[in-house]
Amino acid sequence: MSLGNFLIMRQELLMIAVVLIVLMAEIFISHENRKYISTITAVLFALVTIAGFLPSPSGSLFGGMYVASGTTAIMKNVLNIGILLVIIQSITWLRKIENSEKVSEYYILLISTATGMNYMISAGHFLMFYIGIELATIPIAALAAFDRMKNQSAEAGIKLILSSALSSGILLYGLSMIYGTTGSLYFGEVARLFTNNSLQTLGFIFFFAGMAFKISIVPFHLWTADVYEGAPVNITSYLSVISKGAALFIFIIMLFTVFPAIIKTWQHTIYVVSVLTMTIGNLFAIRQQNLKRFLAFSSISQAGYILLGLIGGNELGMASVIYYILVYIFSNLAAFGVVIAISNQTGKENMDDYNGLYHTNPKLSLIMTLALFSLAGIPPVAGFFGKFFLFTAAAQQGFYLLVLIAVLNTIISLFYYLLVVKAMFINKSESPIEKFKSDFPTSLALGICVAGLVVAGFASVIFEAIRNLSFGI
Amino acid sequence: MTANQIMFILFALMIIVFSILTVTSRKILRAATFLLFVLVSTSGLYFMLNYQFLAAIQLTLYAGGIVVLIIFSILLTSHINQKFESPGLKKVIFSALASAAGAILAIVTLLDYNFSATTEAAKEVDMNLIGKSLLSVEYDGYILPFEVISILLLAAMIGAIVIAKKGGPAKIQSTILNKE
Amino acid sequence: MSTGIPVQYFLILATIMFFAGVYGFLTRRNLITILMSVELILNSVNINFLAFNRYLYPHKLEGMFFSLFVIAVAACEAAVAIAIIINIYRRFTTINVEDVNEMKF
Amino acid sequence: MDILTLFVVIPVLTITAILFLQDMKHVRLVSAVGMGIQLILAAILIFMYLSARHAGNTEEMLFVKDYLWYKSLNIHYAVGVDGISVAMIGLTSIVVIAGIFASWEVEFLRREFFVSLILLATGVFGFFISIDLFTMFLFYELAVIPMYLLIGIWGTGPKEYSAMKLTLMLMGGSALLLVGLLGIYFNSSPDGGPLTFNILEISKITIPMSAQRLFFPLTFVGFGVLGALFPFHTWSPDGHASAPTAVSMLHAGVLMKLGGYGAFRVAIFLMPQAAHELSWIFIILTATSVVYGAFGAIVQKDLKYINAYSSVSHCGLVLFAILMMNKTAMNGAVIQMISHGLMTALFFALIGMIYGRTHTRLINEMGGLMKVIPFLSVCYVIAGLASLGLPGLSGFVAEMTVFFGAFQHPEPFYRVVTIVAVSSMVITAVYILRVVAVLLLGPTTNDHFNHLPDAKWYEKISVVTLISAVAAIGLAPLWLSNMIGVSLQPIVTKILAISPF
Repeated sequence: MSLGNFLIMRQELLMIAVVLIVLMAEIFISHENRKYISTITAVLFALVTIAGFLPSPSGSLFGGMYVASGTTAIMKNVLNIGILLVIIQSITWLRKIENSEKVSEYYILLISTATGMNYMISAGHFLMFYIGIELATIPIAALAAFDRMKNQSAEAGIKLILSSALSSGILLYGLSMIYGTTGSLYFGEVARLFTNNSLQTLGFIFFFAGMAFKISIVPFHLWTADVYEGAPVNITSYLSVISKGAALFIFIIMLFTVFPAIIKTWQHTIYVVSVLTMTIGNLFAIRQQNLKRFLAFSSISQAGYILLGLIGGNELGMASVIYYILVYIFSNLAAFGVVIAISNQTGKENMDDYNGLYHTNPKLSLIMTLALFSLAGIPPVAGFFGKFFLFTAAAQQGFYLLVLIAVLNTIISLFYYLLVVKAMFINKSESPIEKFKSDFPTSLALGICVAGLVVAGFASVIFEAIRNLSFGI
Repeated sequence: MTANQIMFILFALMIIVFSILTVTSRKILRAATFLLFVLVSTSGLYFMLNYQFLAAIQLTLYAGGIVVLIIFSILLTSHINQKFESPGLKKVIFSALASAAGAILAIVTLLDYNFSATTEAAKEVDMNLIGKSLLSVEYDGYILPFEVISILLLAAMIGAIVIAKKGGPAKIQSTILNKE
Repeated sequence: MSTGIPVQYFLILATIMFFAGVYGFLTRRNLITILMSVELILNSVNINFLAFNRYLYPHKLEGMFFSLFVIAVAACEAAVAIAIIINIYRRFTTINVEDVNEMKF
Repeated sequence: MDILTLFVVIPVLTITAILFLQDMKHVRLVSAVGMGIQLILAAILIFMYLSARHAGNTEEMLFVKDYLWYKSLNIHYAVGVDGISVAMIGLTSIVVIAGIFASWEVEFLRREFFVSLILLATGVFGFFISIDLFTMFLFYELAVIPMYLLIGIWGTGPKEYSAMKLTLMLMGGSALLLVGLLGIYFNSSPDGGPLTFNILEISKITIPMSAQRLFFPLTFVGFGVLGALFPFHTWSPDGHASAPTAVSMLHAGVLMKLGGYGAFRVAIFLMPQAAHELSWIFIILTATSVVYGAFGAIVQKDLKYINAYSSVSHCGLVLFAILMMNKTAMNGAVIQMISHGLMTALFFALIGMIYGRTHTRLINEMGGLMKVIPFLSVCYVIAGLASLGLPGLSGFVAEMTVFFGAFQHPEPFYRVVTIVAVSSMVITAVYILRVVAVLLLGPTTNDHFNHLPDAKWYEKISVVTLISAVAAIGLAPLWLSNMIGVSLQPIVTKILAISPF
C-alpha cells in the first residue's frame, strides 16, 4: 500500500479536510469574519464536488475494506451535487440571528454525514458499511434537533435517533446471523458463501427490515412524517433526498453484489413493499396541509417507485436508480427550495398560504410547478425520463402488473401535486404571500435545480454515462 | 455439571431476568440498575468466551460509561420515586405477542441450523494481536474503521454540544416563549 | 473457557435479550427507557458476534472487532440521544413520549 | 433541420418569443404569426407530400429522419409522415390558428394563456410526426398537461373539478398506455435482435400472440380514453363544458383525435391479430359510445354539453370504424377524424362567440338570434348541417364511408352493430335541428339580445377558415381520400394477411 493508493479515497479525504478547515475556521476566525464561513464552506465543497468528476482509479484498499469503482464514483458524485445544493440553500437560513452562533457546527455535522455516506457506499466490509451508515445518521439527528427554539425540532431529533438506533440494532442482528453462517463480513466472501438456507434468509430479512427503516419503506415509515415536519426545512430536504438516496445506493449495491443468491426472495419482498410504500405514501400525502409533511409523504411514495428499479436486479435497474435519484435530487430540492425560500421570508408552510402565489411570485411558482411535474413524471422535465427508465427496468423482468400499479400510483400523486399547482395558480387569496426577492444563494440553488431538471432529461449523455459506469459493479 | 456450565447458567439467568425487568420495571432508576446488571453479566459471558479485552471494554465503557450517563440524565430529568403509568393493555399484549413470535421464530431457525466450525487453527487473542489487527492495513486489518469512527466521535461530540449548550439568542427567545 | 456449552445456548440467550429490547422499545413511553431498550438490543447483537467468533471462526477476529465498534457507536448514539433528551426536558419539562407527541398523523 | 422537426421547433420558438415580450398587447399577434407560419408550413408539407407521391415515391413514410437519442435503450427521435399524419397535421394547424383568433380577447393572464395553448399544440404536432413510440408517448403527455391549467384558470363553471377530472382520467389512460408500450418494446424483437420503439420496424415483425392479448387492450383503452371510449368518456362533457372556447376547440378538434390516431397507428397496426380477435368487445363499447353520445346530446340543454356529447358520439364512430379493419371503413375513420375536428372546432368557436354575447349557454334562454347576429347564426347552421351529415359538407362524406365500410364486414354481428350505430345519424339530426330551431329562429326571448353586435374581424377569420375547410372536404373529398388511401394500403395489407375477408 503506497501513498498513491490514497488517490482512490481522495473524495473522503477531501471531505474530512473540509470538516477540519471549518473546525479551524470556527476556532481561529474573528467574530466579525464569521459570516464568511458559509461562503468558504460552499466554495470548498463545490471544489470537492468538481474533484469527484475527475477520472479516478478504481480498486480496493485496506485489504478490501474500501472499494472504489465507476459505480461508486458516480453515486458519490450524484450525492455530492445534492449536498452542495443543500449547503447553498442553507446559507440564508443560517444568516438568521438565532442560528448565527452555530454556523460552522452546522456545516461540520452536514459534511461529516456526507463523509459517512461516501464511506458507506464504498464499503467492502460490513463493518465499514455499519460505521458509514451511523456516521451518516447520528450527526443528522443532531441537526434535526438543531432548532433549539422549537419543541418540534427536538422531538424530531429524538425520534430520528431512537428509530435509527432501533433499525441499526435490527440490521446488526441480521448481520450477526449472516456472519455466523458464512464466517466472514467481507462482501465478496459473504456473497460466495451465501446460499438459500433458512437462517441466512432470516438474517437477510432482519437486514432488509433495518434498511427499510433507513429508506422509510412501509411498514417502517412511521417515524418519517414527524421527523420531517419537526426538523428545520433544510434538514428535512436533506433527509428526504440525500440520506434516502445514499441508503438506496448502498442497498442496491448490496442486493446486487452480496445477496444475488437469494434474488427470488428479495424480488418478492420488494414487490410487496414497493406496492405498499407507494400506495400508503400517496394516501397519506393527499391528506397533508403542511407542505413539508406533504413533501415528506410524497418522498415515501417516491421511494416506492425507486424500488421498481431495484427489483430488476440488472444493470438497467442500477443505472435507472442512479439516474432517478439524480433527477429526484433536482426535483425535490427545487420544491424544498421554494418552500425554504417562502418559509424563511414569511414563516408560512401551509398549502392555503400558497393560494394565489403565482400573482405575486411568478418565478417561484413556476419553479415549484416544474419540480412537482418532475416528481409526478410529466414531460418535458427530467422526472418523466427517470420514471420511464425505472418502469422499463421493472418491465424488462416481466413485472408488468407492478409497473401498472406504479403508474396508477403516479396518477394519484399527480392529483395531489396538482392541488399545489391549483393553490398557486387558480385559488384566490385575500392575503397572498407578498412579493419578495430571493437573495443570491437561494436563486443560485434554485437555478441549478431548474437547469438540472431541464437538461438531465434531454441530454441523453447523462443517462448513458451512468449506464456505462454502472455496468461494472 | 462443570463449573463452566454452572457459571453460564448463572449469567444466563441473570441476563434473562434482568433484561425483562429492565423493560418492564415501572421505576426508572430501578430499570437503569437492572440494565447495569445485564451489562455486567454480559461482560462475564465475554470472560467465559475468553475475550478479556472486550469484557474490560464492556465493563468500563458500557457499564461504567453509558449506564452512568443514563443514570445521570435520569437524576437530572426525573423524580426518582415517580412511577410510570403502565402502558395500555392492548399495546402490551400486542408487543408481547409480536416479540414472543419473533423470538420463537428466530430460536427455531437457529436450532434448526447445523453450524459447522472452521478447521483452521484458532488465534490466541492477546493484546498484541488486537493492537496489530487494529492498525493493520492488510486483509483482516481494521485501521480504516478505526480512523472513520474517530470522525464519528468528533461529530457526535460536536452534535451533543450544539444541542445541549445553553445561551445565545435561544435563551432570550425561550423566556419570551415562557411568558406566552 | 467455555467448553461444555453448545453455541446455540448463547444464541438463544441473545435472542431473548434482543426481543426483550424490542418489546421495551414498543411499550415504553419514557425516552430514557426507550434508549435503554436499544442498548439491550445492541448488547444482544454483541453476544451473537462473539459467540460465533469464538465457536465457529476463531481463526479471525472479525466478530470481536465488530462488537468493539458496535460498543463505540452505541456510546456516540447514547451521547447524542441524551443531549437531545435533556434539551427536550428543558423545553417540555417531561420526557414521556406521549407528552412529547405534539405532531399527529 | 428537416421539415417535420420544424413543426415542433416553431411553436417552441413562438413560446420563447412570447416569454420575452415586454408588451402584453403583442402576445396574441406573435402567437398568430407563429401559428400562421405553422399553417403555411403545413400547406407546404401537404404539397411536398403530394408531389413526392406523384413522383412515384411509394415508401410507407416520407421525410423520415432518425436521430439516436438514448443509445442503450435504443430510443430514437424519429419522425416521418404518411398521408394520414399529413392530413392530421393540416387539420391541427387550421384548428390552432382558428383557436388563436377565437381567443383574441382573453384578458386575464394573456401571456400564460397563449403559452399554454401553444404548448398544447406543440404536443399535438409532435405526436403526429413521431414514428418512435417513446417520443410519441412523450408528446402525448405533453399535450395533455397544459389542459389542466387552461381549464383550471380560464375555464367557467365547476372548472377546477372538471380540470382535475379530465387530467386524471387522461393520465390514467396514459398509464395503461405506458404499460402497453413497454410490453410492445420488450416483445419487439422475438428473434433476439435489439429491442426497438420504432413503429416501422415493429410493424415488420409479429408480436407473439400471448403478448398481444395482454397489450392490445391496454394500448387500445389507453388511447381510447382520449378518444372518449365508453365508459371512459366522462371527462369529456365536463371538460369541454368548463373549458374556454379555444381550448374546447383544440381539445375536441385535435386532442381527441390523438386517441383515434394512436389506437389506429399503434394498437391496430402493431397488433392486428389481437385486434381481430378482441375487436368484438371494443366494437360493442364504441357502438355504445356512438349511440349513448347521441342520446346524451338530446337531453342536454347547455350548448357546450350538447356538443360535447355529440363529440363522444362522433369520436366513438372513429374508433368503431377503425375496429372494422377494412380499407373503406378505415378511410372513413380518418376522414371522420378530420371532418369532426373541423366541424366541432367550428361549433365550439361559435358557441364561445354566442356565449360571449348572450352570457348564457342554455338553449331555452335564447331565441331569435338569426335576426340579431346573422353572420354567426348562418355559420352555426352550416356547422349543424355538416354535423348531421348533409351531402356537400364534410360530415356526409365521412359518415357514409364509415358505414359503407362497416357494412362490408362479412360477419352478421358486425352488420347488426353497424345498423345500430347508423341510428345515431337520425338522432343527431334531431338534436341539431332542435337547437337550430330554438336558438336561431323563433322569437327573441330577451330584450337585451336585440342589441348584440355581430362577429368582429378576428372572429370572422376564425370561423371562415374552418368553414372553408369543411366545405372543401365536402365538395372535393376525393383528393383527401386518395391521399389517405395510398397510405392505408400497407396497413390494410398487413391486416388482411391475417384476417381474410
